[in-house]
Amino acid sequence: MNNKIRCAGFGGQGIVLMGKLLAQAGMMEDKHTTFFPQYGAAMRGGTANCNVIVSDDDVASPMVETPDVILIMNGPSLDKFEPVVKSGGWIFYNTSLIDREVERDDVQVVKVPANEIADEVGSTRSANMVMLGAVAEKLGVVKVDTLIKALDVTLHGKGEKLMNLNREAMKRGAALAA
Amino acid sequence: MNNKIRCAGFGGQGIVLMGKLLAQAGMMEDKHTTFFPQYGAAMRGGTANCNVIVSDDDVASPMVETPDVILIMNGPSLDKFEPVVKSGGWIFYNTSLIDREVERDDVQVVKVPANEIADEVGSTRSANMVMLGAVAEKLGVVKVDTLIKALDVTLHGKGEKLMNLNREAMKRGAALAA
Amino acid sequence: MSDRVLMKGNEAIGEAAVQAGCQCYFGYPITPQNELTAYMSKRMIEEGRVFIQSESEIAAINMCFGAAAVGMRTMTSSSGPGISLKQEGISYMAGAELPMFFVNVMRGGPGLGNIAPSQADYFQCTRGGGHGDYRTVVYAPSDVQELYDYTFLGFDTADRYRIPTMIAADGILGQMMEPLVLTEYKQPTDLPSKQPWQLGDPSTQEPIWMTSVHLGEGKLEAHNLKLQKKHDLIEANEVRYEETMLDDAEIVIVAYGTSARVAKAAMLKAREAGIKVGMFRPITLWPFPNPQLNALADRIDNFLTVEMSLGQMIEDVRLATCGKARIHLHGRTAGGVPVEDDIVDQLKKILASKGDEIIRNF
Amino acid sequence: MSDRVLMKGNEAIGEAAVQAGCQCYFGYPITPQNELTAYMSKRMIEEGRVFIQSESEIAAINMCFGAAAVGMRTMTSSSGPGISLKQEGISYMAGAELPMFFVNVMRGGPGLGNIAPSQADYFQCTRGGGHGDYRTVVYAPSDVQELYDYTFLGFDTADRYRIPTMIAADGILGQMMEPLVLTEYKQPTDLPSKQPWQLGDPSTQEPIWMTSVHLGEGKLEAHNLKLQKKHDLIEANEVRYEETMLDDAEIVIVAYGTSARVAKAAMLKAREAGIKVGMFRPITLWPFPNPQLNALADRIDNFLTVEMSLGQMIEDVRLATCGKARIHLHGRTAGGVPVEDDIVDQLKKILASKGDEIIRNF
Amino acid sequence: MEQQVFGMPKAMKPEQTLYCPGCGHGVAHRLVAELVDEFGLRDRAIGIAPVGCSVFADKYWNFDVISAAHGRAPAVATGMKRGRPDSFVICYQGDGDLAAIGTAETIHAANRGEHFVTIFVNNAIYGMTGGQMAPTTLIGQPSQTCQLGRDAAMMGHPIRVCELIKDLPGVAFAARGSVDTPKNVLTVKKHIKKGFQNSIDGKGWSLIEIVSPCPTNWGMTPRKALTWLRENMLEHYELGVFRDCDAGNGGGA
Amino acid sequence: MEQQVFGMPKAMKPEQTLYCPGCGHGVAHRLVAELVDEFGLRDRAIGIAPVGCSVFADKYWNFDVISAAHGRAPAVATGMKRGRPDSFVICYQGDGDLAAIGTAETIHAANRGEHFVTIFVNNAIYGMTGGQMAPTTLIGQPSQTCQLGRDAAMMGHPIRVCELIKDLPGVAFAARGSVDTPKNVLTVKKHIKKGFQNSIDGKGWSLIEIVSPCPTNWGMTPRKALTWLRENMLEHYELGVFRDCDAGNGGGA
Amino acid sequence: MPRIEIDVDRCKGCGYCIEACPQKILRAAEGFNKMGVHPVETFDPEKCTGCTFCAIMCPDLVIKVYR
Amino acid sequence: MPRIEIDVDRCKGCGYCIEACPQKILRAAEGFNKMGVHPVETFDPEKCTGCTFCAIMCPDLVIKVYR
Ligand SMILES: Cc1ncc(C[n+]2csc(CCOP(=O)(O)OP(=O)(O)O)c2C)c(N)n1
Ligand SMILES: Cc1ncc(C[n+]2csc(CCOP(=O)(O)OP(=O)(O)O)c2C)c(N)n1
Ligand code: SF4
Ligand code: SF4
Ligand code: SF4
Ligand code: SF4
Ligand code: SF4
Ligand code: SF4
Ligand SMILES: [Mg+2]
Ligand SMILES: [Mg+2]
Repeated sequence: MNNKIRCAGFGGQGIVLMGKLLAQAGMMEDKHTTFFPQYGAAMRGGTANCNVIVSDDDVASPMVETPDVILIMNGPSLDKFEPVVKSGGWIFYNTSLIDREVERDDVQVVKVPANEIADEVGSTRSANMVMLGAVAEKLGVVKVDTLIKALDVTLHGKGEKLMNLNREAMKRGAALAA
Repeated sequence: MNNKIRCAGFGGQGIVLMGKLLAQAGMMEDKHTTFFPQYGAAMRGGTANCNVIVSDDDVASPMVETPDVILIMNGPSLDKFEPVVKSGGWIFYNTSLIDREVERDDVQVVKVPANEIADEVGSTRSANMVMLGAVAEKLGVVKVDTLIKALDVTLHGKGEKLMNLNREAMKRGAALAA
Repeated sequence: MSDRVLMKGNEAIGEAAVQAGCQCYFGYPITPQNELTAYMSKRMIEEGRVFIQSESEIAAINMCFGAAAVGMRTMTSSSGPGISLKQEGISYMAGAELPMFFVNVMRGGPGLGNIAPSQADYFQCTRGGGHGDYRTVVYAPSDVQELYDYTFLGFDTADRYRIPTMIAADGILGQMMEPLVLTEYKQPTDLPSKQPWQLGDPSTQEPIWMTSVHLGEGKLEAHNLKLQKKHDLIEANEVRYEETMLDDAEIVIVAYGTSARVAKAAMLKAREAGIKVGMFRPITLWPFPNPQLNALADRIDNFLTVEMSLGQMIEDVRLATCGKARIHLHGRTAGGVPVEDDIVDQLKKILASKGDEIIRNF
Repeated sequence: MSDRVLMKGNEAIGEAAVQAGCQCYFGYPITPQNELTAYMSKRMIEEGRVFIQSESEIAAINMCFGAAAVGMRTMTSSSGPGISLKQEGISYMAGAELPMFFVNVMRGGPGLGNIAPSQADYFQCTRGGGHGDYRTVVYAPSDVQELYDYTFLGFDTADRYRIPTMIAADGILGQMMEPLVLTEYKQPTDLPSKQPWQLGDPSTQEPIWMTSVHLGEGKLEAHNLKLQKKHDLIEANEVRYEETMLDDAEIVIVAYGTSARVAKAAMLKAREAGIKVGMFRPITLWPFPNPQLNALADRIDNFLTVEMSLGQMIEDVRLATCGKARIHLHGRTAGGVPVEDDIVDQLKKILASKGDEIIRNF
Repeated sequence: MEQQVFGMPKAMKPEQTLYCPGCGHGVAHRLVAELVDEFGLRDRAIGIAPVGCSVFADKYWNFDVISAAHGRAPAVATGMKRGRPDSFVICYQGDGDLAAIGTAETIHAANRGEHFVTIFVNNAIYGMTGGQMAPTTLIGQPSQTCQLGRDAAMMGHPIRVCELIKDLPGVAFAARGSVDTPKNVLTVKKHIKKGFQNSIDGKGWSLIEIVSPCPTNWGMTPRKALTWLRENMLEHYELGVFRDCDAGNGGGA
Repeated sequence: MEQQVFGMPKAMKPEQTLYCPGCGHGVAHRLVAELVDEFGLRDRAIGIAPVGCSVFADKYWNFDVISAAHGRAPAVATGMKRGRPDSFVICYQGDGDLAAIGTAETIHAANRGEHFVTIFVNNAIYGMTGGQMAPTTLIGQPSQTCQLGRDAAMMGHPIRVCELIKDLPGVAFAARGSVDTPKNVLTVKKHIKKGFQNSIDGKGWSLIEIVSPCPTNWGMTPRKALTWLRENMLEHYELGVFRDCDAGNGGGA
Repeated sequence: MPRIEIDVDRCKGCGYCIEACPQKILRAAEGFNKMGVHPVETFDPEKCTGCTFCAIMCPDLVIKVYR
Repeated sequence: MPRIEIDVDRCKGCGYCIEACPQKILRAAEGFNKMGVHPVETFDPEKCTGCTFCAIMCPDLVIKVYR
């Protein structure tokens, strides 16, 4: 099962939101789920990453030591998490900001030009949504539809314009990975 | 041995000083000695009492639970300590301020009109010295001479007039008990 | 499962407190419990109740003292350094027998340490970091739902015994999100609706004296012996724990909070590898489940204590088991979280070891 | 015996500190240690050293932090409530590995309690009432001479290991007078005359960073494991204790401080009554004399812990003896001082009892 | 018909105090009690006994009393008053309690304009612990911890609390009186009355400082102490009203 | 010949700060470092990093630095300065640190006239913990713990530290500046210089308050933050010198 | 006629009332009270104006005044 | 000739220098630096008077000034 996920990137890239949305969607699909931001040593200006588990069974440990899937939004995060992903696991990475290739050959790689697609949609800040759409479509951790519903809960109260952009970005990510 | 002593009286009667002098004198006679003021629950305006042990041997516990000797300067203190003195022990009490008799018949009683004698000497406040003189002379816990020397150490720096009054009061106490 | 909400641990505690009728919250910001203070600042004011961000942790605990004295359900929260500062006040509340519920979302210490998760305040929580003979009841939930549920219980136990109670959570529990069922709070029927001790109540006749000071010979000792009776009663009645896969176990992990969750995952892995391991999870750290662990030690030779501290809970496990078994330690500190495989490895080492050897991971 | 002086315990500590070259004292008044602060206010100024009556105990401990950081021999003192307030600061000093010597002249707690003698801060002293994984070295003298002598040692141990050390004395020890030999302090040769860590020293080249904060993944854990090594070393090297009449003993009293003195008197009484009782007196409460007591438990079936608290040191005795013996408790609290005859009675009861029964006096 | 014009207030218990002869706490207690009676507050008044000689205020006041930790009375008062706004809270503190260890709590309760009254007994010494230097000890005044007299360079200056807090917007009233003469005692009573009224009206925090003798720790007879107070303390601690929200100089929260 | 007229002070490490874009701590750090250089104090200067965003000052300052417990920097500074009078101590604090939890330590160090300099960065918010209300948060200003804006009746008023402490006799210098314009930055530097000189001359305690932006927790772009600072903070926090012992308005200890 | 009533056993002998009385009709008595102090007495009661000054100054609620 | 030197990779793009320059010769560059922000650049360097205002305002020690 591809249920242990780690999302990572720069501080401002909405990494925590990615994790929350996955967990929210997981819950809406009646799954067991935990979300835990790695806040430990991170300071202002640092990098952000979080642990998400979406599972049919009870979640014992919320720590994702050996992720099945990593969602990587920037270069330093790829350097950090490429080595720990499970053999046979998945690396989704943002080719807009990362110009190197994945080195491991025992993992499956999905390249997502997240910023570029987000730019096309009209909002660079929605790059994280593109990534989510891609992983949902590709691996079915949660359904894209549920993710879109989760948006309404998690971003409750944000303007409709932003919501539309986010939805659109997710769909584009999904389309890319289909 | 008559080496466990409890002194008790009003706050202003110099009870703690009595204890200190006994301990100081004991030390000057190369004995083992401990002094411990019962400061526990006492508050301003309350009563004062202290534990003194003067011994040829090492002093284990500094607590005087069952005194061999009690030096009692006022009425309430007699009420409190008469019951705890050891059978066969000694009660020295200040008849100037206590008009009742000791009720126990298994103890030895020395009546000391301490305030009156002190008044005669010229200083009501030296009543405690009278009492000390009496117990030293009677029981030889420490020598009267040593007590007088102890005065110089413990009250170092007080005026010579006061010292003389104190010495005189001690001697008068000793004379009374001789 | 449809009425579940996804909630952060810190916020789950806050919402439970609001539901449980917490009337006054006093707190001072500190990571990793900030979301709790922020949540209370919003919800308490929405509900027309009392929220103050105090000038310090010391002010907060003393505000609790005042509010509890007038009969309010009262709460504060902090993390290590702030809880240290509250020790005098906690001791005062215990001494005056005032109920209060408080939370320590533990981070790395000693000193300023870091803001990573930790369980290194175990001694402070269970032995009373303050002065004097007193205890506080310590709950150690291990998921968001339990944070919510034990907040209810924390308030009730505090009122029932007139004692400060607390939740000791590590930073992961405070920061993580999980689905939560927002159950409704029901006040236990044995709790009075009005506290008999409350001050400033015009309907009481005699003046009340509320204090932790007891001068007069023997008065404080008598008071403390009364507290001791209460402690004995709590030890008899309030122990909570969870047992997992003990039936056929040959070795038992003892762990609480997030450590227990990692340990459980490790246990499942170890079982797959054929190791007959079970788990005992204390939910109350004080009173500690002594009789239960003691009984277990009659048939188990090896226990592995897993904790995010360098050997604190292990003392309680050793005390509970009275030398009947070997008690090993898997300790991490200051943000280090136990790793499943490390635990499994240690289990294997222990089972392979002989004699009296005690195995610790550091 | 001619160069003896009669001195109060509190003042003996003060004079020893002055002799040991204490350069900075910071304190705040509290009974029953006031004579110590007053003594220092006089002597330190006489010696041209630093004395500040700070605005609070918290300020005092943080002044210690500063003074220790610039390489000064530093000291503070207080009693229960004040020591509780210092817990955050003590944890900081332990975390930053700054040496300091401090004194708790214990009084009745919890809360304001009373000013009578007590040993109820045992847990706080030995388990670190503050947050995080740290320890302080705890000396428990039992007469005025020892108060003096262990003050020397307290300063030296603090410097040697860069750790806070303390004397835990009950109020009786602080208040009592006994003859004292004013021995001369000699700085151990292994201690550097100048501390390598001192800040603000123009002769050091590289800027120094002095802190208890360690962010960055794993940094604090590494630091804490280093502290743990130090703790292991101290446990191996610094244990102190006294054994009395153990050779033929059938039952052993474990007690410290004033309790040990009363217990010793009780032991002598009990011996007169034909009871073969001995005494084990821990002088360091942390590190606790675990191996020594453990070895003793190989041949002794019954121990009686005598303490002026309701069952705190007994945990260490139980941990040390690992279930090999029955550990009984004679506990008094809040100004209650054990009474010789009560102890003798309990010894008799224990010797008459059978099976696993544990006898406590309350 | 003969009338009693001075007697024991109802809000006072008949108990005799444990205070030393001539101690200023006695008068301060009585004034508070008289006003509790006059305002009819006995059933909802809560007094806070601080850590200091007045820790036993409960033995004397005939209404609810709570004992706070040293210096923390303003925080305790805040908790009570916020929790139960219909209570009437009297925070009674000594100078060590209020101006040393409790400085932060005092300033922030003042700044929040908490609706309680603080009675501040300034006797320039730590009474209860046996005469150590207080934040208000005068320059040159000896104490157990400044045996040669307070030295400004080493120990700082005696703090004037009214002056320090008077401009905080939460302060409704701040005044300093003394108990050295009948007239001054009556002025103190007026100050306390004003404070009580402010508190009832929800106007913010009121501080009534009372310069007060501690004969025991000053090492003087009571009458000598009063003279010393007049000649030394009143020079540094000017009497008067420093803030009165009704007198157009701001205040209230 | 071309000369460098502005560059990196020696007392600054070349490291890049972890501060957010536009954070006021950067300028404050630099001014301190420039003056440490100008006075030639690098070998005996000790900076105190408080608990707040500037807890990592050691990474930036190229002289000895110590990290104090939250709010206790003035006590730590006192211990260092008394223990080693020839050291030069710079106490650097945020508003939560100095004016909330550290109120008592601040006031008493000021009152004792300790010979160190305090740099007080007032950004009206708790930066490090993510934007909670500070004692200096303005009325109406929202924060994590006053989401509807600070309400005076419930939460008290923003504290003006310079005004509060200026009359304590131990204070040698107290001034408030801002880092919103080059001119104001230069004035702040003058203030700090004055403080340094006082400290060297043993004249007592000097406080330099710096009104400073925290764009992140104010939820604004840096430039928006500067404008907001000018339009809102400077109204409540008047700039100027509140105490100068050399200007004939007292001070020194 | 104005008069005062002295609760002799409460008097701690501080002398504040003596100092305060404008009529100068108070003094320390010869004898001792329960606490061992010389309590206050009035030696010229007719001169009392009932001004209450003595009572106002008394820290120990010793004096009642009637008019 | 007065001039400034910009340590591009330190610039966090706050824009304080842009606001402060009396000559109005600073602006955000098109490209990104290592931190992903548009660093400051000067588009009319000859106009620089070396007044140092930009450097004084910079929280990040990005700008050196030469005269
Ligand atoms: C935390 C703490 N520190 C110190 C003490 C000791 N203590 C008791 S009363 C007191 C000072 C009393 O002085 P003040 O407040 O001036 O009251 P006074 O007795 O003069 O009326 C002190 C320091 C304490 N009880 N608790
Ligand atoms: C005793 C204690 N309480 C609380 C905290 C949490 N804490 C860290 S920084 C901070 C406030 C920082 O605000 P400020 O002093 O204004 O500095 P800034 O970050 O705004 O520069 C707090 C409350 C702590 N570390 N220690
Ligand atoms: S010590 Fe001073 S303040 Fe305390 S009761 Fe005596 S006179 Fe009053
Ligand atoms: S949070 Fe505010 S104070 Fe902290 S670094 Fe960012 S801008 Fe500066
Ligand atoms: S009432 Fe007035 S006149 Fe009468 S005794 Fe008292 S003070 Fe004197
Ligand atoms: S004022 Fe009161 S206590 Fe003092 S002497 Fe007069 S009656 Fe007695
Ligand atoms: S030095 Fe002056 S003129 Fe030159 S760029 Fe900077 S601000 Fe503009
Ligand atoms: S002020 Fe500094 S950090 Fe800000 S934009 Fe200009 S050069 Fe960049
Ligand atoms: Mg006082
Ligand atoms: Mg701030």
